[in-house]
Amino acid sequence: MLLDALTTLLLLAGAVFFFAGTLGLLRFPDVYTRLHALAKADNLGLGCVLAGLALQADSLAVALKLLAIWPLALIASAAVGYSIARRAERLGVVPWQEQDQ
Amino acid sequence: MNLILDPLAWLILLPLLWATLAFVATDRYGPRLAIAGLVGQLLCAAMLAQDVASHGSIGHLAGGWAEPLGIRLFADGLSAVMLLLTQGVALALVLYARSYFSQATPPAFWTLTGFLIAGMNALFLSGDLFNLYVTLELVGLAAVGLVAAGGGAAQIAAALRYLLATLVGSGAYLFGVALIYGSYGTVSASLLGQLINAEAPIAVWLAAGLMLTGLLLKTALFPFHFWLPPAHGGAPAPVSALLSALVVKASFYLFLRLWLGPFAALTEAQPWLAQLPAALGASAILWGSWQAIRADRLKVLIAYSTVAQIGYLFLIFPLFGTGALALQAGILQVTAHGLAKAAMFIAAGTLIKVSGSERVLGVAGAAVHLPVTLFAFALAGVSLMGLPPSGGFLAKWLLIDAALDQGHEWIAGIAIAGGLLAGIYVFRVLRLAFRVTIADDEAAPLRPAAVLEWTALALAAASILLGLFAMPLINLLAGVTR
Amino acid sequence: MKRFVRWLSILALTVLAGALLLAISSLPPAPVKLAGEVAANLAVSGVSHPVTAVLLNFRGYDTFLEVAVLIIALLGMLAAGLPPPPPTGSRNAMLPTLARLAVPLMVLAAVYLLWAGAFRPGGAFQAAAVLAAAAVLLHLAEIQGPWPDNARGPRLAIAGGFLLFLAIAAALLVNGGLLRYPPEQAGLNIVLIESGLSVSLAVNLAAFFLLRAPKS
Amino acid sequence: MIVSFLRRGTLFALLWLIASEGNPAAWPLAVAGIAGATVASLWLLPAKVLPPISPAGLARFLIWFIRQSLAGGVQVALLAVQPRLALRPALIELPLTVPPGLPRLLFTAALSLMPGTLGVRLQGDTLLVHVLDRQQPLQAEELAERVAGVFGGAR
Amino acid sequence: MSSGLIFAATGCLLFVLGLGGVLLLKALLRRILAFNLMGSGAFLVLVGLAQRDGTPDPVPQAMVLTGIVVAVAATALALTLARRWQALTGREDIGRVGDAGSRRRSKQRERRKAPR
Amino acid sequence: MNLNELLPLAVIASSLVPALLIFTLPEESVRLRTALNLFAAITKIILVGALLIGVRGGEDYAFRHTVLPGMDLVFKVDALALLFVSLSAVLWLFTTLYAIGYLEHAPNRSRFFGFFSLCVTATMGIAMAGNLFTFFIFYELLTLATFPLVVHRGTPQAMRGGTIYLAYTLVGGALLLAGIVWLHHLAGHTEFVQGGLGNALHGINPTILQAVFLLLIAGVGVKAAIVPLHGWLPQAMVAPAPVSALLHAVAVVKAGAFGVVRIVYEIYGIEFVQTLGVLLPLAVIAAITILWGSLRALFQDDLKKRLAYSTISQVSYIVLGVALFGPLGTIGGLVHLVHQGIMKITLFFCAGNFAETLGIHKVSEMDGAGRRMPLTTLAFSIGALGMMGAPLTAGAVSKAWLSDGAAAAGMDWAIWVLTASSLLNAAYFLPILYRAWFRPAPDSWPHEEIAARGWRETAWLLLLPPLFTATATIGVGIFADAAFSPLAWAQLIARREYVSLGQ
Amino acid sequence: MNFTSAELALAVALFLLVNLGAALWRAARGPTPADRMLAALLFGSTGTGILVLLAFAGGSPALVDVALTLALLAAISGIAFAQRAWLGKVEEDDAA
Ligand code: NA
Ligand code: NA
Repeated sequence: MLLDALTTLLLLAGAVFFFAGTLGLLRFPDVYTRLHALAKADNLGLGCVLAGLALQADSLAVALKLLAIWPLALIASAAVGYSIARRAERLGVVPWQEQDQ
Repeated sequence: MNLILDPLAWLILLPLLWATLAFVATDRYGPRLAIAGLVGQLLCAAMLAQDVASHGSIGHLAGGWAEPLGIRLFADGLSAVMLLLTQGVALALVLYARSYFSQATPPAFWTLTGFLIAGMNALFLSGDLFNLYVTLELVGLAAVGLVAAGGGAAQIAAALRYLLATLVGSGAYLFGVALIYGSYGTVSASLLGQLINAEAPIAVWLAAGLMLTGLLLKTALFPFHFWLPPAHGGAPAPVSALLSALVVKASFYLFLRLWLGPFAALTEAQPWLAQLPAALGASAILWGSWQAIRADRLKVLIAYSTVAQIGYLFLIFPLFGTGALALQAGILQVTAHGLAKAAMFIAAGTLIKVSGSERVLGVAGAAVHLPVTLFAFALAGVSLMGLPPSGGFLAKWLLIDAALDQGHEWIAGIAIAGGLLAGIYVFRVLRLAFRVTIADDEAAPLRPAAVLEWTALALAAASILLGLFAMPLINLLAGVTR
Repeated sequence: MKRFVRWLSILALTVLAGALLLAISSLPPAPVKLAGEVAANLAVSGVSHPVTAVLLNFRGYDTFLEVAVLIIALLGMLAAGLPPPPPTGSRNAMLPTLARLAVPLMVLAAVYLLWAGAFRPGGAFQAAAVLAAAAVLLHLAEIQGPWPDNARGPRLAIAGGFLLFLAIAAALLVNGGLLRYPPEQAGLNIVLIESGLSVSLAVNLAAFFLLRAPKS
Repeated sequence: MIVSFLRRGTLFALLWLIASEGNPAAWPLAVAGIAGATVASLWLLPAKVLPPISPAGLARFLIWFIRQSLAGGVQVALLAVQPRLALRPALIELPLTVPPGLPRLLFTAALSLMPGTLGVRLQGDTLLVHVLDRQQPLQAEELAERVAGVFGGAR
Repeated sequence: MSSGLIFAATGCLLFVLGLGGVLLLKALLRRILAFNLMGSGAFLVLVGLAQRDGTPDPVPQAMVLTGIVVAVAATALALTLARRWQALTGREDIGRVGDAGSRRRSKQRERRKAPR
Repeated sequence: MNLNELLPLAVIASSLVPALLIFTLPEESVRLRTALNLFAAITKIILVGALLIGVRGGEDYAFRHTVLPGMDLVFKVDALALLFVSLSAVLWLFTTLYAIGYLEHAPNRSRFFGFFSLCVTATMGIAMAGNLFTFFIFYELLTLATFPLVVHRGTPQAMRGGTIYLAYTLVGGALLLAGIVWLHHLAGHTEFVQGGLGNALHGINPTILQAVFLLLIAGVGVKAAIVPLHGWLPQAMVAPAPVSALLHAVAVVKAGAFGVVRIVYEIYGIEFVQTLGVLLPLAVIAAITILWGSLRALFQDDLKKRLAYSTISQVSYIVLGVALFGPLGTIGGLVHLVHQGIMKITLFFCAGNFAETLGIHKVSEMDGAGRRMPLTTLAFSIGALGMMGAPLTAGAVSKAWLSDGAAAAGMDWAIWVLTASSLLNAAYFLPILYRAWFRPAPDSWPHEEIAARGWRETAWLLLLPPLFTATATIGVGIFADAAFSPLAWAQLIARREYVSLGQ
Repeated sequence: MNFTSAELALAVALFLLVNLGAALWRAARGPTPADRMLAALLFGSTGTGILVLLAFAGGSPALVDVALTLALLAAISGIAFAQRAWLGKVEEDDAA
C-alpha cells in the first residue's frame, strides 16, 4: 500500500518534470537554454519514473535493471547534450541575452 | 528427384551466392562469377520449365511449412517463361557488360546485378504477398543502385527519382498487404484467391487499388512513367538494358498475377475496372511513342519506346474473356520486348561508344561502320514495330485478335497505330544510319569488340525467331490457371 | 495550375484517408487466424518466442531475403560514390573516454539482445544495430578510422554472415525445402544463423557510416 | 592483467545477471557475451590507464549528485513554469582542475546535469560553460573535489 | 473501439500523411521522412488490424520487423543518394520532371547549379 | 519431312542462306560474293524447274509450321505461286548479273547483295504463301528488305525517297494487318482456297466484309501502286537501276498485284466478290490508275520517272484483268504479271545503261543515243513496243486477252480504257525511240563513263541482261502457245480457279 | 485512490506521448540545426520513459530491453548528428 502510494507519487512527479522539460523546450529562447531544460528536467523525470516502477518490480533483478537504465540514460544525455551544445557553439549560435527580449 | 538439386530453389540461391561472392572478390572475378552463375541459372530455368511442362505447376514450401503459416514458392508456365527470359537476357547482357566495361566497371556493378536477378527470380517464384513485397524491394533497390552507378549528378538525380517512385509504389503495395492481412488473416496468394469474393469488404477493394496502383508506378505505366526515361536513358547501356528489358516486367508480372489470382473475383465483378489499365496503356503507347519521336538522345528515345511498349502490356486487361489469347498476347509481348529492348539498348551502347555521341544524330553512317550492330538494332526495331516475323508481331496479332474477340475494336486500332508510331521512331534512327557521312573519307572508327556486336545480334535474332517458334512458350502458358 | 493540382491531391488524399478509416471500422473478423497455428508449432520451432519463431523459422525465408536488401542498400551507396572522409580536427574531447567506457557495455548489450531474441522481441537485427552503434561511436571518437572502399575485412564480414545463412538454407534442401530445419536442430541452426547475421548486419549498418572514399 | 580481466568479467557477469533476470538458458551465448565485453573493455581501457576507483567515494558522489540533480530539475521546472522568463544566461570559461580522461568526463557530465550549468566545449584545460543565471555561484569546486574522491582522492 | 483498431486508424492516417508528404513536399530529406511515415502507417495497420479482437498475432509482428529492416535499408540508400546529390549540386531537392521540354529545362537548371 | 515439304523450303533457303552469308562477307571478297550470288540464283532456277514439272503433273508441294494455335506458316506451291516464283527466279538471275556489272567498284556491295537476296526471299515467300498470315509475314519482310536498297546511296534524295517509300508501305502494311486479323477473326482462318473461303464467309454482315475487302486491297494496293496509293513509286526511282528493276519488275509492285489476285480468287472467291459488289469498283480504280499513270508518264522528262509512271499504269492491267469477271480476263491479268515484268525490266536495264555509260537521265538527253549504244537502244525499243502492245510482243498477248476478257464480261468501257492506254503508251515511248534513233547525237554526252571501243558499247554484264529479256519479250509473244509459256501457265491457273464455277 | 498502478502508468505514458509530440514540434521548427538535434535527446529520455511505463502497464517486460536499446541508439545517433550532419560553412571556414 505504502509502496503503491510512493509509486503514484514518483510517477506523478516524473510526469511533472517531463512536462516542465517540454515547457522549457517550448518557451526557452535558444538552443543552450533548451538543452538545460532537457538535460535536467527530463532526466529527473525519467529517474522518478524508473524509481517508481522499480518499487513495483517482481524481483530484485528487475528492479536493478530498471534502476540501471538511469545512469546509462544520464551519461547518454550528458554526452548528447554536450555534443549539441558544442555543435551550436561551433555553428556560431550566440547565447541569448536577456536584453534581446 | 534429388531434393538438393531442386532447380526452383537454386534459381534463388545461385544468384545470391555469386552476387555475394562478387561483393568480396575484385572486379576481375565479377564477370566470371556472373557468367558461371547465369549459365547455371539458365540450366535451372530450363529444367524448371521442363518440369512445369510435364507436371503443371510446381510448389516448394520454404521452411517446410505449409500455407497459411509458411511461405509457398511455386512455379507454373508463366513463372517459367519469365525465369527463362530473365536468365537468358541477363546472360547475354553480362557477356556484353564484361566487354563494355573492360576499362572501368562501375563500383558494385556485378554484385548489384546478381542481387537484382536474385530478386526477380524470387519474385517470379513467390506465392506470398508479403514475401513478394520483400522481393519487390530487393529488385527496386538493386535497380536504383545500378542507376546511380557512375555517380554523376544526372545519375544521382535519376536514381533518386526512381527510388522515390519505387518506394512510394512498394509502400502502397505494403499498405495494401497490411489491409489484406487484417481482412483475411493470411497473405498466401492461393488462399486469398479462394477467400476473396465479389462481396469483399471495402478494405479489400482499397487494398487491391493501392497494391495495383503501386505496381503501376513501379512498372512506369503512363502517367507514372516520369521516372523511367532519365533512369533508363541515363544509366550505362547494360544497365539500361537490364532495367528496360527485365525489371519493369517484374512488377508487371506481379500486377498480372494479382489481377488473375487473388483479385480475380473483384475485377470480374466490376468489369469496367479493366478499362482503366487499358486506357492508361493506350495513352502510354501514344505519349511514349510521341516522346520517342521527339527525343534527341538515342538512349532517351529507346527509353521512351519502353514507356510506349509497356502500354501494350496493359491493353490485355479488358480482354481476359474465355480464351487464352490475352494472356498469350501479354506474355509474348513481355518476352519479345524483353529480348528486343535489351538488344536495342546494348546496340545503342555500342553505337554511342564508337561514335562518341549520345545524340540520335550520332548514328549517322553506322550502316557502314557497324553493320552488325545496326542490323541488331534494326531487328530489334522490327520486333518493337510488331512487324513480322517477330515475337512482337505475334504479340500484336494475338492482341488484335483478342480485342476483336471481345468486341474492343479500339484496342486493335491502338495496337496498329502504336506499331506505326514505333515505325517512325525506329526508322528515324535507321535511315540516319544509311546517311553518307563525311567521316567516310576519314579513317573508319575503331571496330568494337566482337562480343559487343554479336550479343546484341543474338538477342535481336531471338526476338525475331520468337515470331516463328512461339509454340513452346504458348504451350507452357496453357497450364496457367486463372 | 500547380496550386490546383496541389489542392486536388490534398482532396484526394483526404478522401483516401476517409475511405480507409471507414473501411477498417467496418471490417468483419478475419477468417484465418495464424496465432493459433504459431502456438501449435512453437514447440518444434527451436525458439520459445512466437515472433522469433515466425521470423526465423516459419517465415525465415523472408528474413533471408531481407538481409540481401540491406546489403543492396550498401551496394547502392558504393555505386553512387562514397562520401569524402570526414574533416579532422573537430574532435569532440568527451567522445574518446565515453567510447572506451560505453563500447564494452554495448557489446554486452548486443549479445544480450541476441540471446533475448529466443524468448522475447530482439535478435540479430537489434544486436546488430547496437554493435553498429558501437562501431560508429568508436569512429566518431577517432579510435576507429574510416574504412576505404576496397577494405576486405568489412566486406568479408558482411558476406560471411549472409553466406552462412545461404549455406544453411541450401544444405537444408536435403530435407525437402529451403531452410527446412529438422525440429531437433532448429534451435542450433537459428542461433548459428543469428550469430552470423548479427556480425554481418552490424558491419553492414556501420559501413553506411564508416565506408569513405580514400583521401584524395 | 588477469586480475583486471576477472574483475571486469565479474562486473559484466553481474550486469548480465541483472539484464537476463537470472535466466540461465543458452549460457554459452552468455559466456561469449561477457567475454566479448571484457575483452573489448581491456582493449579500449587498459587497466593501467584506468585510475583506481574508490567505492566509498563513488557512493558519496552518487548521493550528492542525486541531490544536485534533483535541485537542477526543480530549478529548471520552476524557470519553465514562471510566467516571465527569469533567465540571465552567459558563457563562462572554467579552468579545470580534474585530470583528463575518465575524471574529466565524469566532471563535465555531472556539471551538465547540475543546476544552472551546461558544458559547452572542452578545450585544453578549460571548459566553456553555459549558465542559466550568471549571478548564481558555480559549484565547480565542490564537484571537482567529489570527482576526485571517486578516483581514490587522487587529484 | 479496441486498441488494435486505434493503432490501425492511426496507421491509416500516418500512411496518407506520408503519401502526401512524398508527393507534395520538395526537400529530399522531408520526402524521405515522409516515406518512413508511410511505412510506419503500414506497420501499424498490419499489427493493429490483426489484433483488433484483442489477441496479439505474432505473424504480422514478425512481418513488421522484417518491414522495418527493409525500410531502414531503403532509407539508408535514400539518404546516401540525397547526401551525394547535395554534395554534387548543393541542392536539397530534385524537383519534379515532366517530359521532353520541361525535362530539358530542368536539366539546364541542374547543369547551371552544378559546381564547376 | 519429305521432299514435297522440303522443296518449298529449299526455294526460300536458296536465297535466304546466301543473303545471310553475304552479309558476313568482307567488302573485298568480290569473287566469292559473285560466285555465291550466281550459284544461288542458278540453284533457285533449278529448284523452280523441278517444281514446275511437278505441279504440272498434279503434285502437291506444301510445308506447314504452326506458329500460334490455329495459325500456321504455310508454303504451298500451286500453279499461281509458280507463275510468280518462276518470273522472280529467272529475273533475279539477270538482275544479279546486271547488278554485278552495275555496282563494280561501288561501296557497300555486301550490304547491297545481302538485302537484294533477302528481297528475293521475301518475294518467294509471298508467292508461295499458303494463307494471308504467311503472305503478310513476307509482304512486310519485303518492305524491310527493300528499304536499305532504296536508300543505298545515302544521299539526301535517297533518304527522302526511302522515307516516302516507308511511310506508304508501313501504312499499307498496317491496313493489311488490320484486314487480315479481322478476317481471321470472322472466318477463323485465312488459308488460300481455290474458289475462296466460301462457307466461312457466308452469314457475315456484307458491310463488314466490304470493309475488310477494302482494308486488304488498300494494304496490297500500296505496293501495287494503285492510285491514290502510288505516290512512293516515282520517288523511289532515286535507287540504283538494279533496285528499280527489282521494285518494278521482280518483287515489289508484283507482290502487290499478286496479293490482289490471291485475295480476290482465293480468299473471297471471284463469285463472292461479284455478289458483294466490290468487283466493279476495283475495275474502275484499276482503269483510273491505268489512265492516270499513262497520262503522268507523258509529262516526265526524267527517264526513270517516266518509266515509273508507266509501271503504275501497267501493273493495274493485272488488277483490271482480275476484276473482269470470267476466265479470259483472269488469263490476261495473270499473263501480264509475267509479261510486264519481262518488258519493264528490260526498260530499266536500258535506262541504267544509258545513265551509267553516257550519263543520260532525261528523255531530252536521248538524242542520238541509238547510234552510240545500238544494242541497248534496240532492247529498249523492243521493251517499249511491247508496252505499247505491238504485235509479236509480250504486250500484245496480254492486251488481247484483257480485251477479250472485258468483252466477255460485258464491260466494253474497259476496252476503251485499254485502247486509250495503248495510245498514251505510244505517246510517251515513241518520242524516246525517235530521239534515240533519228536525232543527231550531241557533241558530248552528259557524263561519259565508258568510251566506245569497237562493237562494245558498254560493259558486257550490263548489256547481256537487257538483250536477253528483250529477246524474251518477243519470245513469249511469238511462242505464247508453247507448253510452259506464261500464257499456257495462266490458262492452267484460270482453269483451276474457275473449276468451281464450272467454266 | 481507486486506480491501479498499471492504469496510472498507462496514463502517464500517454501524457508523455503528448509531451513528446509537443516537444518534437519545437525540435522540428529549429531554428538552428542544433535545435533539430534536440529530437535525439527527447527520444532518449521521453521515449525511454514511455517504453518502461508501457512495459509495466502492459505486463510485457521485454519492452524494457527495447527501452534500453532505444536509449543507446538515440544517444549514438544524437552524437553522430552533432558530429557529422550539417557541417555548416562555419566549420569549413574554421578548418581553413
Ligand atoms: Na510503340
Ligand atoms: Na478475271
